[in-house]
Amino acid sequence: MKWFDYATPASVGEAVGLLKTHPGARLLAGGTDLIVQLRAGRKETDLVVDLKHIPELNAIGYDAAGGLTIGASVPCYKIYRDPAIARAYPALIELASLIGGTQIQGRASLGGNLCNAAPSADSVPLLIAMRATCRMTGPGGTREIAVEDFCTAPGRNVLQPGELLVSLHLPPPAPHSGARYLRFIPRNEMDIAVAGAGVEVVLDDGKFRSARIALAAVAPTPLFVREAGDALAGQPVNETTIARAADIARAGAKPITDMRGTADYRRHLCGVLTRRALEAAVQRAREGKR
Amino acid sequence: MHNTVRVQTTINGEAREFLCEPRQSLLECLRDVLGLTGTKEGCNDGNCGACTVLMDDRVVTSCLVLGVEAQGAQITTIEGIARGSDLHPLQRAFLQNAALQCGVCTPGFIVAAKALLDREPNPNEEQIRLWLANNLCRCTGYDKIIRAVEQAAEEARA
Amino acid sequence: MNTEEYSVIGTRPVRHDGADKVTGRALYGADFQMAGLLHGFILRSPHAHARIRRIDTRKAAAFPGVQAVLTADDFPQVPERLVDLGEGDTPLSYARGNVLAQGKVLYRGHAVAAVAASSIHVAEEAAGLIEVDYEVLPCALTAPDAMREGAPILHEDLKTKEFGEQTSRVSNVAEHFRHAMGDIDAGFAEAEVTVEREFNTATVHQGYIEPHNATALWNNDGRILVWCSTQGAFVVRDVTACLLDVPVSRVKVTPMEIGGGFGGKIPVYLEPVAALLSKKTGRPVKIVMSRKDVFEASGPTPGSYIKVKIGARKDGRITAAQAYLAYEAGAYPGAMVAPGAMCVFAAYDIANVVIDGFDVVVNKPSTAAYRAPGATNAAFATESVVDEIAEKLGMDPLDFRLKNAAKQGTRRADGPKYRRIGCIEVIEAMKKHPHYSAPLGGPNRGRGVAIGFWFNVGLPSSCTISVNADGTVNLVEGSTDIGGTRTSIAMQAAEVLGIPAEAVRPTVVDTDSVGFTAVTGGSRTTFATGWAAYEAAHDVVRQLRDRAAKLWEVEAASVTMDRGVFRAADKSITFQELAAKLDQTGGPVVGRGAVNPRGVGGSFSGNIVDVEVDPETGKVTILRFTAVQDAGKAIHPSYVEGQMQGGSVQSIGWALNEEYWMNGSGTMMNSSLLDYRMPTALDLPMIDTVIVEVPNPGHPFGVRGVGEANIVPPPGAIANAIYHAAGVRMDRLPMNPPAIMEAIWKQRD
Amino acid sequence: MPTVYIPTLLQTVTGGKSSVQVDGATVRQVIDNLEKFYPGIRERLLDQGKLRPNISVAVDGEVTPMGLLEAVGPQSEVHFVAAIKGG
Repeated sequence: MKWFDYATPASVGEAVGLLKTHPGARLLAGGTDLIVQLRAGRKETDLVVDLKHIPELNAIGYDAAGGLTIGASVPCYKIYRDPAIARAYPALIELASLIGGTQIQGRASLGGNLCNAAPSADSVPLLIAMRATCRMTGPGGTREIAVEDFCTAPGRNVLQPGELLVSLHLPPPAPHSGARYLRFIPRNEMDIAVAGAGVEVVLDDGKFRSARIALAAVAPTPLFVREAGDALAGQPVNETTIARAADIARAGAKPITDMRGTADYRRHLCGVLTRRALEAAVQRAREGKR
Repeated sequence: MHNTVRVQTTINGEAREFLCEPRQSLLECLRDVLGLTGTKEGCNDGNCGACTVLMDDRVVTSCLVLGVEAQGAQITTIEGIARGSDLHPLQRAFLQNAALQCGVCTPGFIVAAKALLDREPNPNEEQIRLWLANNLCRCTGYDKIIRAVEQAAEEARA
Repeated sequence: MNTEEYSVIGTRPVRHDGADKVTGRALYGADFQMAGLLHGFILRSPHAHARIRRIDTRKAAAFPGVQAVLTADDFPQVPERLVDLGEGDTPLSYARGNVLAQGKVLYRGHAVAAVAASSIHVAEEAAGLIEVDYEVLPCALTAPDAMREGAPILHEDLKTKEFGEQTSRVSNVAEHFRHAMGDIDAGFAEAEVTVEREFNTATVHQGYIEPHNATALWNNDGRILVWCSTQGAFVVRDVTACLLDVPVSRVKVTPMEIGGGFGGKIPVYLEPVAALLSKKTGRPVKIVMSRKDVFEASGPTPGSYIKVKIGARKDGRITAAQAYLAYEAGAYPGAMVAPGAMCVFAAYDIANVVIDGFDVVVNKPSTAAYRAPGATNAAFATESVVDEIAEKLGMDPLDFRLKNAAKQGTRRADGPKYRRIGCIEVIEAMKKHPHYSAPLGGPNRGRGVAIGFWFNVGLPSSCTISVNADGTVNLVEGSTDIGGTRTSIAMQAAEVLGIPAEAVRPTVVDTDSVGFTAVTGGSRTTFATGWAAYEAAHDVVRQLRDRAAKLWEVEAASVTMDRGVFRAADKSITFQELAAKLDQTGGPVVGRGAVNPRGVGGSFSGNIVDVEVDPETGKVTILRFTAVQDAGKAIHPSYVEGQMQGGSVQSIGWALNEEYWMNGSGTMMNSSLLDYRMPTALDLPMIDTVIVEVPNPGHPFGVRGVGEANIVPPPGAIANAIYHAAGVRMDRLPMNPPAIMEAIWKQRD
Repeated sequence: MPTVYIPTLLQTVTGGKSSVQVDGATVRQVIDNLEKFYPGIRERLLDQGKLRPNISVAVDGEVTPMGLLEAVGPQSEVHFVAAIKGG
């Protein structure tokens, strides 16, 4: 690995200042992507800025009215050990438990997973489905955008020079709602998604009030298939409507063939996973477990 | 001019101080700077678990931690698992169950399993397999490792 | 010795090196530290096939912290000859060329140059400054590709050999093997059911967790000292001496603890380079491969193309069998197709057989042994076809195998007749196992069976035993301990001496300190080094009988020993008591044993496996797995079980997910433990084991060796289980989810 | 007289015969006598007086570490097989 220096800013402002003086700086949260990329020479830097000493980036805040705020550097294990999140957002607990294995979860963060902007990022489809937003601060101040607008290409995102992701925000769970992320991997852990589907449904008296569906690993970015969810709005909850949404999701996928699977196979998986995730989310909504 | 960094940390309950380059991983610092070679390198990208250590309240692969991040942290390595001259119940169970062959993955498995038993004294087979899925063993097929962890848990509860 | 009356053999003592290995104290190769140590880094080819026009190392040499840079030109240019690489003789130029490329690179990852520097980071950065001018050539990546007319030729001087005859064909086919027996046409004419299928299997890696490593010091007295992780310290000594053109006595190799090998840590990659870097710098140099290097530049096991045709009568008797095997050797000849061709029908008694094997060089890393090398690929093909025939005949697959099973006196296609073997006993144990008749318990589930064979080997081993005054002994041996062999060797000495296993202290030593000992491989260590320990222990007993005779003033011939007690007439003395009287009876007692044994006994194994196939994703879940193997005699049953479980799980990985996923230009795209997908603990059930014991009459304790045969049957067993679960016959490895889904789609069309 | 089994690819030298009976008390003597009947066969088996690399000799079904020096009995079967090592 080539030489770099190391800084531990104590505030967002200090971090933004370092990014200004070191345009080539890289931000370190859990390091499970960054350290690997630096070691393999896929990224270079003169300065690693460790974000784990900035309180805002390392806090979890939840209240029933306002929803959930997760600092960008909060490691997965802190999410799945949090009883408030477990009650309100069980799908998020599952998500934090399936990124990497135990040791990776001791370091990896949802914010890092999002900023790394891999098409296969496991956390992003569910965050999109759950209407999460990103809070970013840079030289020009603070702004918020929807997670579905964050990634722009493999490894690329909307962050401007000098700007950093501070936190993710999830709205409070709607009544009669349920969410679920399912991915397909050949092993049972420690694997990159061949395809993934994150969904959230809100039910209303045997019908879908609304649904949101997003896919992993089948496009240059995590893919929000708005039309697949929209097709369910106002429709009865049954096999036919769910199958139709799954068809639309499959049609929206734009996968490639690589070592993890062929394009045909991935497209097929989008249909299977979307259907299964919708069924699981419906179940969850009906049981009131979200 | 590049400067090395002074890191103050606690390793296996003992205050330690060392100098390192920011690009050196905690794994490198443990092995090459501090001489704690019980922690092994198998892949250097977080996918085999041979370099597992405990860092504060979590279990991590030390190849994916920078040495400089250990500042102020409490680190436990395989060298800190035995209780003085007595083996930890996990270490005894690994020996009694022949849960190691080449032994190079063993330190990582024992450290990770200790973290599990500290949190969940009564894990079932599925929980043990899930928790240890970040640790690869190529010799044993895992069977005897799982049995060893089960036996150690039983002993600890007794 | 009465086999029913062992007191140590068959027990399960804690291994002697156990405490060191659970506390982190055991020192593996990469743990070696020394004052003044430099770190080496090897620059590797980014191309699968290219001519090296020029290498400019000047910038690297000038980089701050760099102590030395070297290329293949720095190796002494010695005349061509054969060198034993531990897996057979190879031309020296191939051995040297694989250590550092000469003139051409033959695979991506091929070593091109090396740097020694003050730190690994400096060495790596400097290596990046070495300028190599390549003329990139087209590459051949599979055996069928490389055998095509007009395929890119890897070695312009390579001509196909046919049993000692050098043909005039310049080709990528290094050697053609053929075994024929009986009348193949008549055999197929007699058959009432014939099945012929083609199979392709991917290159896979042994996947040991510890990367290759070596530290070398070219000492000021001219001796070369090496510390490394290897399956064979004497192989490292001999190859290093040969490549550096010094006598073997100038090289001393200390084998450190080794983190897995499975055949992959027999070849020598780093030691001669570290030694030359040390010569240039006057300091010790350590080189450790990265995981990517291990995948790209150590020796995986061959991918293959196999065609198998088997015919049988309606009564279930196989009448003829034919096989065509083309194995990918990688960059240099030696694809292990010879054993593949010898094993392909080895489990069966067949009168009419033709087997053709082809050793084909391709632009992939030079392959190495991997647990029963060559046999697993072949058994996948045979066991799939056998299962299909049994189904067509409406016979139970185990009954069909039993009816055709090889036994004592069966002549194999390569010629010799079997001595006492346990094929039938293994199949019978499978039939009897409750797993075989248990309900499957759900839809999309299937059960498969398969059997497999491996020869095992003998080869030389040496050992000494010295007696301590407290009644314990020190056992010195040269077999590096990869899976508990210190203990299985010590137990055989303990049995002879009539003392507990714990009273034997085994130590693995360097090449200066013990007689020649061949590799830990070929399932030979418990068999052959155990035999050397047996001889050394008997030597001790002989000497102690003399001492007792002296003590009692009787003839030595009148002294007997049984279970550690020496007796003559009414006198008796225990081993421990006598050990305390050595000084007064003539001084220390040291026994020696050195063997190059015959009497090798092959091992059969079999699996019963239940799988569930997700019909929507093609994913296979292993629900239950039973491994049966003939151990001859299990010295330490826990470690026998461990070999069976470990071999089974490696093979499950081979069957389901593992592969070198190469792009068209010969780059392995999944060269990490994330994307290579070896099984994790969560991917498996417990692995049930049944140890069958058909003693090997060739070994004093009946040992056959258990390290390898267990890897042979799983892919066939799993393929058969998948067929019974999902209705598709898989004809390639890995049988990963996309491949199974494709097969399901194809079948629906 | 011992029986020597001729490997398939060597049968071009023996005119297609797959086994031959020749005298000899050791493998070396057997090969020397074989050469008298089938000139050229020794060169296919030996290189500079040694068994060719990766060829082993089996007497009565058992690969022998003694190679050319192995004793051969009057009823023995002699085979030339590929040398096997292993992982």
